Amino acid sequence: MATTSMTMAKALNEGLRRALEKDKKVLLMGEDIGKLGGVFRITDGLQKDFGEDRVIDAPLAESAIVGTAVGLAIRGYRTVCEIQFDGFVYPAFDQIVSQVAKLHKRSDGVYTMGLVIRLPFQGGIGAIEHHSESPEAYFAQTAGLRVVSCSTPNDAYWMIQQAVEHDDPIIFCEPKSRYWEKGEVDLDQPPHGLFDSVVRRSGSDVTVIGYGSSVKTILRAADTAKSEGYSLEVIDARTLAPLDLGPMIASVQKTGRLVVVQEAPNTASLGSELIATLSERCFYSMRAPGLRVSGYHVPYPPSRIEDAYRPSVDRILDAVDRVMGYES
Amino acid sequence: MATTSMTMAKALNEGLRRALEKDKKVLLMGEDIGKLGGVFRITDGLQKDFGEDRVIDAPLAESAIVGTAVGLAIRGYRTVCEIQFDGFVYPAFDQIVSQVAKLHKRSDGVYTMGLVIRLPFQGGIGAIEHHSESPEAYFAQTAGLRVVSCSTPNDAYWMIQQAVEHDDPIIFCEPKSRYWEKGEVDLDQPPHGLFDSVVRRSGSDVTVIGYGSSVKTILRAADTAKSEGYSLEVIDARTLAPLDLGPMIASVQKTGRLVVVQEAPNTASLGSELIATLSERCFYSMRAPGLRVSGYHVPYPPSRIEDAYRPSVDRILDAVDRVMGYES
Amino acid sequence: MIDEKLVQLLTPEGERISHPQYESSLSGDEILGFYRDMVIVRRLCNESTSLQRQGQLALWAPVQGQEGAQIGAGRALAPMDFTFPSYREHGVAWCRGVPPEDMLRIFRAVTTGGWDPQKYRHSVPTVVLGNQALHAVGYAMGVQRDGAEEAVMTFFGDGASSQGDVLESFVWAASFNAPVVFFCQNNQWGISTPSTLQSKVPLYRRAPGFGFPGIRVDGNDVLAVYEVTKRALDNARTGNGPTLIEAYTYRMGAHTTSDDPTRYRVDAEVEVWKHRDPIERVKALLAREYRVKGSTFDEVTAEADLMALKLRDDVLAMGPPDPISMFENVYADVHPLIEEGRREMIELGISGGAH
Amino acid sequence: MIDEKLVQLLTPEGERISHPQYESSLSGDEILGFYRDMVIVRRLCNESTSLQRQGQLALWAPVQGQEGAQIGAGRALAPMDFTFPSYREHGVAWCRGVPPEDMLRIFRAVTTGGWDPQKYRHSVPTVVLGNQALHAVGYAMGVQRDGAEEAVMTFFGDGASSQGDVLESFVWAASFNAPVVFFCQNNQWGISTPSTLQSKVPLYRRAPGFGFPGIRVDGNDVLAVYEVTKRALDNARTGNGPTLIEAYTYRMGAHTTSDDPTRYRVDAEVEVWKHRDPIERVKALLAREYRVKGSTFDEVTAEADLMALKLRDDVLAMGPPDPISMFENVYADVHPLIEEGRREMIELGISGGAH
Ligand SMILES: Cc1ncc(C[n+]2csc(CCOP(=O)(O)OP(=O)(O)O)c2C)c(N)n1
Ligand SMILES: Cc1ncc(C[n+]2csc(CCOP(=O)(O)OP(=O)(O)O)c2C)c(N)n1
Ligand SMILES: [Mg+2]
Ligand SMILES: [Mg+2]
Repeated sequence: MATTSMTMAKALNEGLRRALEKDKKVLLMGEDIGKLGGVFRITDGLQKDFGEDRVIDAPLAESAIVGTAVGLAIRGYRTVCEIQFDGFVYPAFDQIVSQVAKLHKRSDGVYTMGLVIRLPFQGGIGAIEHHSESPEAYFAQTAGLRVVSCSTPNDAYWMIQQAVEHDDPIIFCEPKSRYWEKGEVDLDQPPHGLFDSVVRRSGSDVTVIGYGSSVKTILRAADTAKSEGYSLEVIDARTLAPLDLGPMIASVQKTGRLVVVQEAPNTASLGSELIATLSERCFYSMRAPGLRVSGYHVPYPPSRIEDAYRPSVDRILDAVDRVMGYES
Repeated sequence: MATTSMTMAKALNEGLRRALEKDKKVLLMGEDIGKLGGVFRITDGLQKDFGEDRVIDAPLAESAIVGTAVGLAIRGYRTVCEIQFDGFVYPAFDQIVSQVAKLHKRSDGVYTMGLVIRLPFQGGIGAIEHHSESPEAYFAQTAGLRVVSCSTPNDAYWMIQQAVEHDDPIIFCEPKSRYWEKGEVDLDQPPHGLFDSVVRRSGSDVTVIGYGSSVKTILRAADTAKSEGYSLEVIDARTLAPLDLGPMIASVQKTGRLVVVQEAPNTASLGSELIATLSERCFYSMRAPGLRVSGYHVPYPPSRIEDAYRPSVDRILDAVDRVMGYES
Repeated sequence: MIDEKLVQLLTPEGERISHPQYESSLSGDEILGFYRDMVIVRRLCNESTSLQRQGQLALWAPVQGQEGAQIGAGRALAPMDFTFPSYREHGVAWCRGVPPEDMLRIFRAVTTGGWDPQKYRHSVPTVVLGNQALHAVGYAMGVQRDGAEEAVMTFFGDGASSQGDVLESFVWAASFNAPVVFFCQNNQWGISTPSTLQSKVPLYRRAPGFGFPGIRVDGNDVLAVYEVTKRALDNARTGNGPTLIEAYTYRMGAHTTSDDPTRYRVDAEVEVWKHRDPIERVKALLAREYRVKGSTFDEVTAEADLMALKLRDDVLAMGPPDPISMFENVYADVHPLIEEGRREMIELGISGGAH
Repeated sequence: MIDEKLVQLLTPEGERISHPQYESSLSGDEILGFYRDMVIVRRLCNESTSLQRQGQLALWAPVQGQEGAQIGAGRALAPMDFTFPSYREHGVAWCRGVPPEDMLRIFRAVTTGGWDPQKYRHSVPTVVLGNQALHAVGYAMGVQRDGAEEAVMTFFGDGASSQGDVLESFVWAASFNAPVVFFCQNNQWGISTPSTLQSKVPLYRRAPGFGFPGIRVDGNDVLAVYEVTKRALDNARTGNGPTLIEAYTYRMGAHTTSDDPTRYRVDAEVEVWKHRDPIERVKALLAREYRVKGSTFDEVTAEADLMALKLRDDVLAMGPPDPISMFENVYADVHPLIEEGRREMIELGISGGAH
């Protein structure tokens, strides 16, 4: 296994490069993705190497980015749309919900909606408003879509390629606060399937599930918890829709305790979904109610106080304490 | 208590009429709401009586309907926007999520976003695609919004007036399949606050929560269940965001069993939210996992088979059987 | 009301008039073919309306009055061109070869689509106003990348012209010089909303502001529509970019069978437009200029009646699908929630699970 | 590149030129006032850029090069008019009386707004491209209903002009003849995207297709911008409907302090535009035509420096808000999830809960 160390941003860039190399029908489209390489430089150098016809600088209109990607899909192309920031995906919401999610069905399977919508999501980079949102549940709810999120450079490298190759439309959520963190990338083979959840750390007391930027925070919490005598099992959901319940059920059946961590607010979130579903599947094992550690029910705050909004090690440990506090 | 019998459509019409009479700053805006009275005739006769300046026929663009209502709110008007069908609210999603939900906060409380977005929602009327959706969870998730749903003419008459008077933006979900059903309306005083859940029928075995069109289906299920020896407590959620947990917690603590009924698919739905939250609040009382009876995870089907998609009495009873089947 | 710039080659009375830029290239046989198309499409529309009245369709969206616009546009297409309709383009669908019974599936509420869009090179209906305009531009960008000499055409109404998606599609088509033709049927109404609320100036004038030509054609003059569309498609195919065609026409029927137009428009208006009927004027031309006989017209009518009979049979034979079909083609790949739903439906006995 | 229809009253060299429709109505004192405004706004911009470099601001969006457009537009407003900006309208905010330190709050990341929009009749910043254009039209519809003689103006960029919301706002403004002025600063760039990708033809030409006038003005000529805007606002106030003004200008700095323009544009282009600096040409005019002395210019500079000093102090004094403030003003009325969040934050010791 030959691995190379690179940042998540670079891993995505390399993954996209391979996708472009492998299949001539793959296109990238988005605002400022050409010469600038995107505001996060994820597409750096790709227009230079693959041309303006394959790495397309878009006029500034998200509905059009997604809507034309639909037309390109009908023509047999696979477009990876970059939405510049999470908060700018909403102008495209109609095209995503009414068309991207439904055209495979409406055409009786004739159209393949093999497109990827890349969303740099979650907060933590000190940005201004609309640049730190967690809209994943809007998409997870929507039948016809799939939603995934990477948390490591290796996953980023492989998942973006797997997503491009997949025939269903995929909302690809990238934890922008982790773009610049390095990790080992195996250039030879993917660590997991695109729709697999992964146990990042085994433990016996509490199952803690998260995704995207939260995974690292949870792992840190697990370190601290260990020193306090609690053993956390950490699961990186990776696929948010569909959920890969297998490893989660196995874990909760073992630990009997569940905490879900997410930056999105609680209401009707992935966290709600995981707790509702796992409470059902693991009813007799649950020694405490599943708890969520989430963003608060407020618009994402100004970034000077975002740390108080985002799930922290402390808040995760507090939830762990609470589930451990239930009599069983 | 002087009551009059009328349909929900008429009750909404009368409620809007009273809102227009009471406050000159109240406006209605939407597609075809003038001479036509809206495709469901909810605004029938109102343009004639209040003029084109107050009952505004809109060009066909939902983002503009909501976006201009925001501007009108800043100017001190209270606009009731009619979205013609649930499936046509998505072009306005950006304005709703990025502006309607956030401008009160962004302006430090200076702007009051007292607007109402009326959504005829849920299915059951034999319509073509995009006319039968249940998008309520998208809005319930969004901090800054409130979401309510009426299930009777009396509620419709009062809730629409309460919503118009309220200073926060409200997504007002109307179960279109119940528009033509009659009920008694008390023209003198409101039965409940806008943000109250209501126990529609008391029972002791299972708490069944629903809203909108599902309430009547649940009540019918409760009748059948009774003959089978099960006593269902039926709660009409009415307010979907925020949830009014009080009556629900009391009920689940009593029954120990919970079923939530909704037309939306399961994933990250109001049903997920209710089960996650009530499982937490009533952990020691739960004798079975909370179950959801929902639409399936597919685009709303062609209406000839919609009955197989929407929660039916049978499916509700099946869930009741299942929660009753747990050992406790 | 009618712009002087309206391209017209045939008066409402069926007399030819000349136009500085366009002249009809059609033979008598071709014009007779268009006549036949229009008669059949109108018959299809009438039959569907009665099927709806008899409870056999959930809904119908009449096309009556717009046959000239749709046949003129539809017949101007080359086989390899691709079209993106809204929900009222029965005439265009007819030209593309979509079987009439397939057009009615959506209205019988047994599907959300109805035909194989790749086979007929005519996309599935789009109900959300304007969404399809962006699909057309995207598809056209694909055509460019393939180096193909094909054109793309998309249809939308005067009402839909106010939607952001349609307007963004103008921006994109201009930016990428996409081989696309925007065919706007200004039928004066969007349900109850008059087209004058969507724009105070003729809609075709929007195009130059985005950087491509707009043209208004008498939508009830099938000869003119054909020529104008043909040239626009040629321009698209040869790298000369997009065109907006505004076909000025009239929705003679209700918006759909659920609509009640008496609430918002006067009979007199409909009467005026009856005199501009797209079928009558071609018939007059054929009779006078090409000496087409009554018996030939009768044959066309008979053919249309036959089509209607078959259509009726086909529709009545369309039973509701097995409910379990709702789980098909939601995803291209396996999906646990689909499996779960399928299982539940079989367990509940709602479906035998044959699918 | 520059359209011949560009309204200009002052050459880049500061020489007056005449225009058939517009002439400057400004006195020397007023022009000096504009000069002062521009110098102060540029100073504000430079100070903010250094504050950002020193880690005192999270971000800054420079306005350098666009002072002529913004001061010309801002000073044309009447006190009761209402304005809806995007995120770069520091010059307009200045004219509306927004205190400089309030403009910087959002960039210090201590708020998502920054000032009282009703007090200054200048709305809070809008970051989502184009959303504000619809707010402006809605507000203008309110003005109409109040029978008030007020105008509304909204600001957006060449990039935002491609967004559906901006284009729908044109439809609506025309439909309702709303008293609104669309002020588009075409600064040639939307981050790295050249304005030529948004439109192959000058942006002002979009307006006539929607049914109202569009006009292009030299955005670096504060005299011309003032006159053009004043007339457009007058038209709005007197029931003559909307106008689209395209102020042709240039973003001399980076898009924001996070941007690296060397990746996508050449220095030579910036150099060309330095010769069209909006401040220099007014200074030349004042010196030559009004004999304004060097000492007067120095006074203005000194005033700007003073403002900058105070601004720096004010910014440094802006501490992070108490985290619990995130629960304020989310809803106008009590909300259980807000109470719950507040409680949790206090229990966790993240906030003392003083708020
Ligand atoms: C986004 C959206 N909003 C509302 C509707 C409801 N609706 C269906 S047809 C229609 C009128 C459309 O008018 P026009 O575009 O002129 O087309 P026509 O029906 O006249 O062919 C409306 C408002 C819709 N389908 N989509
Ligand atoms: C809907 C949306 N998409 C993307 C962005 C990200 N973004 C911020 S500014 C900008 C460029 C805008 O260019 P322009 O409208 O010309 O304004 P300028 O920055 O030049 O003043 C982009 C793409 C955004 N703010 N909103
Ligand atoms: Mg129409
Ligand atoms: Mg710009």
